[in-house]
Amino acid sequence: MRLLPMPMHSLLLFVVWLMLNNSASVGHIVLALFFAITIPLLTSGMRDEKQKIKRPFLAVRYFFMVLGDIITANFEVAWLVVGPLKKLQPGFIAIPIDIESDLGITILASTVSLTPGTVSAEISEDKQWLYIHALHLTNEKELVDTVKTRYENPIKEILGC
Amino acid sequence: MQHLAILPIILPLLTGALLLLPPFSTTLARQRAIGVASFALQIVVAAILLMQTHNEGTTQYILGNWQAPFGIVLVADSMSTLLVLLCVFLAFCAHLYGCAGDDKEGAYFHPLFMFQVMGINGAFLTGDIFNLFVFFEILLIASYALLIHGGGKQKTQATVHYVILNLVGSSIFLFGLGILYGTLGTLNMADMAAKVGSLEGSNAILAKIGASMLLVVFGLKAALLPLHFWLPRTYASASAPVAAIFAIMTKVGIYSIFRVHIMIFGDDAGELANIAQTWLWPLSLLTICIGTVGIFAAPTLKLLVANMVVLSAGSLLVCAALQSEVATGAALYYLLHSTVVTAGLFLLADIIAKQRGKAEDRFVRSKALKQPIFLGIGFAVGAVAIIGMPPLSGFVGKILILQAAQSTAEMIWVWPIMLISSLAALITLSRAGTTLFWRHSGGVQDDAPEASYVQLLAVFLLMAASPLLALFGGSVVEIAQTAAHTLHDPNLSVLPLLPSIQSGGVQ
Amino acid sequence: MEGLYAFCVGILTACGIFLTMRGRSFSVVVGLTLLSYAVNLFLFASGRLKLDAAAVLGQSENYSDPLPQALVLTAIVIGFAMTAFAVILAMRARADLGNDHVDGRLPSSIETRKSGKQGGQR
Amino acid sequence: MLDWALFIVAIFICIALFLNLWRLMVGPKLSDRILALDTMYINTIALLMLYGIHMGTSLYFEAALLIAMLGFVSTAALCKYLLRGDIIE
Amino acid sequence: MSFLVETIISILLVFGGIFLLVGSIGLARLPDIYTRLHAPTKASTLGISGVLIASMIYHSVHTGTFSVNELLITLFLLITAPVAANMIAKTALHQDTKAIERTKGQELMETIKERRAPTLSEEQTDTTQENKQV
Amino acid sequence: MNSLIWIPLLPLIGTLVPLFSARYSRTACAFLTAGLPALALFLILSKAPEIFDGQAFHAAIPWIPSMGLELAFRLDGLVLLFALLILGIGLLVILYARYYLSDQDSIGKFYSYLIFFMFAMLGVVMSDNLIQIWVFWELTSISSFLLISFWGHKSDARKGARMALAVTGAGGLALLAGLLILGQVVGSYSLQDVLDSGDLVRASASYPVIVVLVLLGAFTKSAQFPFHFWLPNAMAAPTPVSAYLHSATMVKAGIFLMARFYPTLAGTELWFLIVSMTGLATFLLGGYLALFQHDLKGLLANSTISHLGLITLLLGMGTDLALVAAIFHIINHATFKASLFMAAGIIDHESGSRDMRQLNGLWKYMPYTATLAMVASSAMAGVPLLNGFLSKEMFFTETLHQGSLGSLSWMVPVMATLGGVLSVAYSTRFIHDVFFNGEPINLPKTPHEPPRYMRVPVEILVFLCLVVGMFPGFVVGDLLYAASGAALNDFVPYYSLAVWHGLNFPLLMSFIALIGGLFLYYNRQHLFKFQAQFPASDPKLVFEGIVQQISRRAEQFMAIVDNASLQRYIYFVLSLTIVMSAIPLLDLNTTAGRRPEIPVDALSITAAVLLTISGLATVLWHRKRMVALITLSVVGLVVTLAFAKFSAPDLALTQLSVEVVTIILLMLALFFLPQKTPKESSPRRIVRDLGIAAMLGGIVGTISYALMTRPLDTISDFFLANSKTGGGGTNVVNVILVDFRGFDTLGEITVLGIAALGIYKLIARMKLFMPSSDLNGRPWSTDSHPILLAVISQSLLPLALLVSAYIFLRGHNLPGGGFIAGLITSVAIIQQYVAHGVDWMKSRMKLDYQVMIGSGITISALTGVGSWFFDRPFLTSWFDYFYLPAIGKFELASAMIFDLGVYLTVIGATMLILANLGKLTTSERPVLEEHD
Ligand code: NA
Ligand code: NA
Repeated sequence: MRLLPMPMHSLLLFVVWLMLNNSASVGHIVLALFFAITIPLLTSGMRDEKQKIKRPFLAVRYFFMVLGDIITANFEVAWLVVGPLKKLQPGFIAIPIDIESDLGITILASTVSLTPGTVSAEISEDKQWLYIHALHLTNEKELVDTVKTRYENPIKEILGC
Repeated sequence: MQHLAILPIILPLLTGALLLLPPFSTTLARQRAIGVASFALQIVVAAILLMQTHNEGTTQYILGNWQAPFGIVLVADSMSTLLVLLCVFLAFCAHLYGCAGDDKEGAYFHPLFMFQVMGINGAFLTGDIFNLFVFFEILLIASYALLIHGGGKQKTQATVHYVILNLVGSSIFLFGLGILYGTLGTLNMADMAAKVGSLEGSNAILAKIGASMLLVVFGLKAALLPLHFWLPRTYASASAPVAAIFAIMTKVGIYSIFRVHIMIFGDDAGELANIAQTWLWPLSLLTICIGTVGIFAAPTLKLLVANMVVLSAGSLLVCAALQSEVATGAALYYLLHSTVVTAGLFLLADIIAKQRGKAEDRFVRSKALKQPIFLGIGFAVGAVAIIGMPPLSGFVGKILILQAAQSTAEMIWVWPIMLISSLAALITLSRAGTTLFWRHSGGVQDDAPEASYVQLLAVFLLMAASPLLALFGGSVVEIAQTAAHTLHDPNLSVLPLLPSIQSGGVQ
Repeated sequence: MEGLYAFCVGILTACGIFLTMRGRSFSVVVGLTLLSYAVNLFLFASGRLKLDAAAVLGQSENYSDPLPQALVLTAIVIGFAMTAFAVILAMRARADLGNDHVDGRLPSSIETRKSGKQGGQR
Repeated sequence: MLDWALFIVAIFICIALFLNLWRLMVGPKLSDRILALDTMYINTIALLMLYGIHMGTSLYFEAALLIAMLGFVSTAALCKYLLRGDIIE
Repeated sequence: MSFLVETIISILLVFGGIFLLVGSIGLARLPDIYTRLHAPTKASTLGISGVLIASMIYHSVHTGTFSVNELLITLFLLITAPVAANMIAKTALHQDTKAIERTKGQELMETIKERRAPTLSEEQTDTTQENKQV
Repeated sequence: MNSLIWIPLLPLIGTLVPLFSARYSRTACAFLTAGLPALALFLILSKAPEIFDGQAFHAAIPWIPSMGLELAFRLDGLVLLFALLILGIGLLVILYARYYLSDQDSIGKFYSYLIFFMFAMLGVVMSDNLIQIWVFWELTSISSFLLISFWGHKSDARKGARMALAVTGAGGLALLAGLLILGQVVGSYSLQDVLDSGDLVRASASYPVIVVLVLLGAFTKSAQFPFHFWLPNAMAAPTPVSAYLHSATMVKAGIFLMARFYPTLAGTELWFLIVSMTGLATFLLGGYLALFQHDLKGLLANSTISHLGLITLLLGMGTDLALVAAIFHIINHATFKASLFMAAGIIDHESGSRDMRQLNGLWKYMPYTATLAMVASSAMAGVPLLNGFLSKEMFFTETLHQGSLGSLSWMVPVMATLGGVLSVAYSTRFIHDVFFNGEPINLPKTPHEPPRYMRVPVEILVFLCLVVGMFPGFVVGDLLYAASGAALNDFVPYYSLAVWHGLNFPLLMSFIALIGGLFLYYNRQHLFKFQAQFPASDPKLVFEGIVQQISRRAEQFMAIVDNASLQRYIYFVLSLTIVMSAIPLLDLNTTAGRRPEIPVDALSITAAVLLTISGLATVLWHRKRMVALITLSVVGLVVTLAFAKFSAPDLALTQLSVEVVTIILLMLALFFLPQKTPKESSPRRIVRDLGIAAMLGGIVGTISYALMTRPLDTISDFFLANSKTGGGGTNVVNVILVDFRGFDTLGEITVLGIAALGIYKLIARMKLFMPSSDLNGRPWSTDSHPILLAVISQSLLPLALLVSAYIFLRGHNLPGGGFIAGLITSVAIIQQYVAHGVDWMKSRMKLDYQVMIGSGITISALTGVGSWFFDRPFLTSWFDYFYLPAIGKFELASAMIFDLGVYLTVIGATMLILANLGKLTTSERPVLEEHD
């Protein structure tokens, strides 16, 4: 067994420990290291696929992009919610997806849920389709394109597939 | 030796925990051996503890080295140590019986038995009222688990009632505890006793409600009418070793009434003196009556014995209602006697039921028993003892209780009810015995199991206790009365346990 | 505030008690859970209510009574153990007895039982 | 100013909680109620943080963190129950 | 505490509060479960983030040490909210909960429920919604 | 040891002899059995001379002093008389039984019971202590029960024995009460003290109660009217038993008791009325009933009742001479009645029947036995020159000398004579109807003389009848004098034991009795016809019927009060709680106390509304189970908030984690329970329950308010002051949990562990109904593990573990601790189960939860034990601060290890429950049929 079966996790745990304790003292760094090593060792057996993040920097950029989208999305949603409901045009739509890994699909679905007026409702059994519900569906084609280009492509790059 | 007082709790706890761990958990033989050895050791410990307490007086075990009233203390006085000895002896016999094969009927029999004993011993020994609650819960949860041991519809059904009723009881217990803490500001029972006398006005009223709620809870455990209805079916459906150890469970409730309503809310409780008596008087007598009706109504031996448990609980509660030192002494003796005898009878009922084919322990004609002589003698001893006929322990207990009712008013109520219930027991048990042993169609049930020597030994030990209790009645009664004296005298039961009061005189 | 708090405790107690007295095991377990909430709040309040007074040394100027809190903690845990047992017992009873009535028989069958000769503790 | 902000936000959250309760009571479907409960968890977290600021203490952080974690678990379990009946299958 | 910090905290708080309120208004007001899902998933998540960041700043300033642990809650909620929404949507679909009538692509709902691929996807994207009553 | 003790002790030891000697020949067994009683008899006889001189022996061993019970024995004249009867006739019965019992009967058991009875009876008469008398009294009841039911396979024997036991047992209980009151009045349970305090007792207010209770004991035992009915039914016993118990000894115990307490209790109007009237009634009734019996033993049994009545009548008269007469008749009755029973037994044994309608003309077949029986019957009839005549003469004399009934006193001698007539009549019947009166009818066997030694006991007794009848002064003079003296506890008045007192009134009465009796016998057909008009009833069956009736009534009553319904049980519990707490609460004048209240704010109102509405909604919708679960969650959430608000962060954390696990458990249960709750409570029941709930809620709320608004001093300042310095932690609640009250926590995790074991047991045997569709009949979704949930859950697990480690480590100083950490870990693992399923987890998680529980508890407990090695009490904590370069100061505490135990137990318990529950359903899931 390798010392760090899940290096990304270990890093995450290390950071999270320091955040939890609001401290970067030597003592807590030691503890953080301890947990960053032991917990992945304990839980590595509980993972199915060892999906690797190929391009971490792209991931960070993606993160901040989504964050920005979330904020704009919310203003849109807020407007729709508070405004007259008669004008609302909700709808279901199927989006074909190319990502194959579960992690990729999950990230995509989550992003879709957090961003403008869409919620991921379901993923088809063959993992080829993402079904989403849009709060205000005006242009289906545009929505499909946005999802595919703005979100799916970067994710594919990040995960390297 | 200084840690003796906690051993009756820690020994079963550690044994129980170890029995869950390999290598002890892997084979039944190991579990049995460790269980028997542990209980034997506990008997030795309890006996030494009793002797030590009897010679040197009440001792306190200060857990975590935090003095009362702040930390939890165990109080080893004559009463608690006597009951601990009773409990471990009973457990030894019941467990021994279980080792003959009942332990195979389901998982975790041995550790659960240990935890059960730990809970009971803890309830007897603790000097802290919240800790009493904790031990109540330990003994209850263990009893729930043991009650379903062996499986079957009847057990499941009885367990549902038993569990839910006790959960309601636990809630009431906590309400009562909250009130008492909210008025007295302490949890140590001796400290409560010292403080309760100074309560007055609205605080006294609130504390009274708290004490009343505790009375309901203890009454529920002790099988006080109208809280007792769960008992007969529950006990009758339990597997034999479990029913035997359950014989002491009602006594925990009764003991708690003595500890709380006689020691804390006793004669010296000021406005709150003797508050339980108003309720205990009528209810305890009615408990005897309903027990008497119950033994007439019982169609099986197990139910009959279970109703005898109710009846004896009523007799014990009468002693609590009498609220005198003599009565408490009588109660203690009667408690020892009735516990071992009913436990023995539960075991016997099981053996009898197994040998009578489909008739089981119902009072109908059946095949003859396979071991009529041993079982017959055992039954006769148990019946004579529980009826209260001489020369076995029952008569001593009965006379002690009768003598404890001293005023005419007390005698007018207690004597006829006690005596008539004895007569009822005589009639029903003689019918039961003659039917079970003699009313048979000849021939034995061939495939019926013969009781093993281990089972017979367990029954023998329990049954032999009764004549011994009578024979050495002088010493036993003396210990019981010492215990009662200690409990009723605050200078012995309360003040020595509170160092602050002793030295400073906060009183 | 105390009045409001007491009112809530009372309401929870009443709700819990009412459900505990129902005939089906699930309702009873829910009732017991509600009742245990009420009990815990009650026991907690026996140390009196205080704001901004967590019993953590150095975190505030005055401290609430820590003892009832410790008691309630123990009570919560024990209550959890008991509820868990009761829940699984309810399942077991359903499996063994074929229904989820706490008496193991449906109320309709009580009528038949009453008219039958065999009563009492069978 | 902070006190005013705290007061206003507290009122907002109270209203929000009432709205959640309304949805929870009205339903009409179980999924509506689960969603209402889930939202309630989030509002509760906000309430705790608000209270922490008001009292000047960070003692409520763990409670908020746990509500976030456990609220999710409970929502997931409730949905799983409706989907599959057996949540641990 | 400086006025500036207090102002920032207050703005963040009010910002968060408004979004929390909006989320709950949406929950109460929107016409069906599918539309309702949007409000809490997004608005409440953002709202809570605002409050948490306010808290973070407040405690950092208040105690003088950098307090970042509130970020963890934010992070956690960001990760879990979509999953919760997904689960609730699945549930609603599974239980055949009706969407409001003017919802586009209602014919897809059965497909979604059974997690099939949308066999009529080509037609659907092209044709208008009038001739699609299943 | 005083040789007195040996007299009862020898038979007690002797009880075991037959059990061990039964394996040898029957004769050897009989002789070995007789050995110890014979030795006891010898011991007694050796003391006879001193007793005849008026001496009395006492011996005592303490037993239960505080109860007033000691093993105290006395030997005076009265005791001597009874002891001789018991041991003497006992030895004869042993010899007789050797021949009587058949080979199928276990002679060892029989002898053992018999000697045990002998011991008990000796104990009764020798007791020098009131309670001890009762102890042995009851032993005679027990041993006689065993003897009567010796042939327990016969229904008659069982029923007869039970009835005898019930009647004498009831009397015994009355006797106990009487003796205890007597002892309390006298202030001592010593018999001698009681005998010396006659005036005190008679003057006390309790006297009537004592007399009635003691006499109830005596009358039941001695088969006095109206308790006489058990004796004829005890004839189901083997005849040696009847000869011994039912003629000579046990039935005399009641007589003995009256004689024994004569100095204390007799001599009042009350005594006279009760005792003599009962005696008279019994005397006549027994004689009358004896006449109609066809069973030989039945005749003798009723005659015994009659003679016991005679003795009772004498004891009731209250004159000293009557007492002497009574004692004399005791001796005489014992000898002739025992011999008659033995003769009846011989007849039964050798002819196979006891029915006098079959038995005729036996004189021809067994002349020698017939002669013996005829002599004994003549003694019973009171024929001169036989012992019966003498005591009956004394009886008649005494009836003439009493005047307590005032102008009706003449009736007593008349009645007495009538009784004499009856006894002559039935004695004549015994002689004529058995030995003459034609030929035997359909006897199972051809009668013949019994074995030689079977006759010997009869011969001895009949010989005694003769010699006493002819030379009374010489044979029994001393004994009678000594016994009378002891019974009177005073000087014995003058009496004469001459055979011939000249022509006097008593002689005339005897003459009338003889003639009248013969006349009555020869005209018995008229009487038989008269008696036949009454419906015959068997007391045994009547008694049995009554007991069964009581049983049935008891069953009906129990069915009414106890309908096996939990709802009623809970109703009782709650009602009692309400009654007991509402009554004091009414006295509470002001609910609000002096403590200032916290002002209400908007958030609290919101929380309260949330809680109230959700709580009520849970109740309202409890039949929609899933909805109730969601509203219940809201309640839990608000409770969490309340704990947080009122400064209890630890509680908030615990409540929250527990609540989630509880909800998950409830959901698991929901799957297997029926999905809907039917509406089945009647409106009346609902109103009742609402009432109970409202009242209890009101009471609890009121009390809570009253408590919160009153100031309180608690012991908690100590904890706040010592938490840091003594417990090494700043989170006082946690320090209380792991240190000040760590013992509670140890108990608490034990509860959790046990619960898990119990639940495992519940699950282990569970067979579950698995619904194939949900509430609305909709089949379950096919997506068992949604991708999003699965992926996210996997990533969350390490984070959750880290959080639990965080919560665990900070617990001692800040909110947190092992328990909460354990629950978080458990929830994280549960989340994995929810997301991935049991099968997936099984291969990945290889934790033995049982071992976790065991080791958790062990670790916590051993942490406590560890302090022993430092000579400190259990659970004494240890902590210290350490310094490491770069890291700085840190604390290590034993409480951490304790908490680790808690942590492990919590995980072990929670997971043992959930993981096993999950396994239940993995195998197969039913699929809903298409057409559904
Ligand atoms: Na004849
Ligand atoms: Na310490």
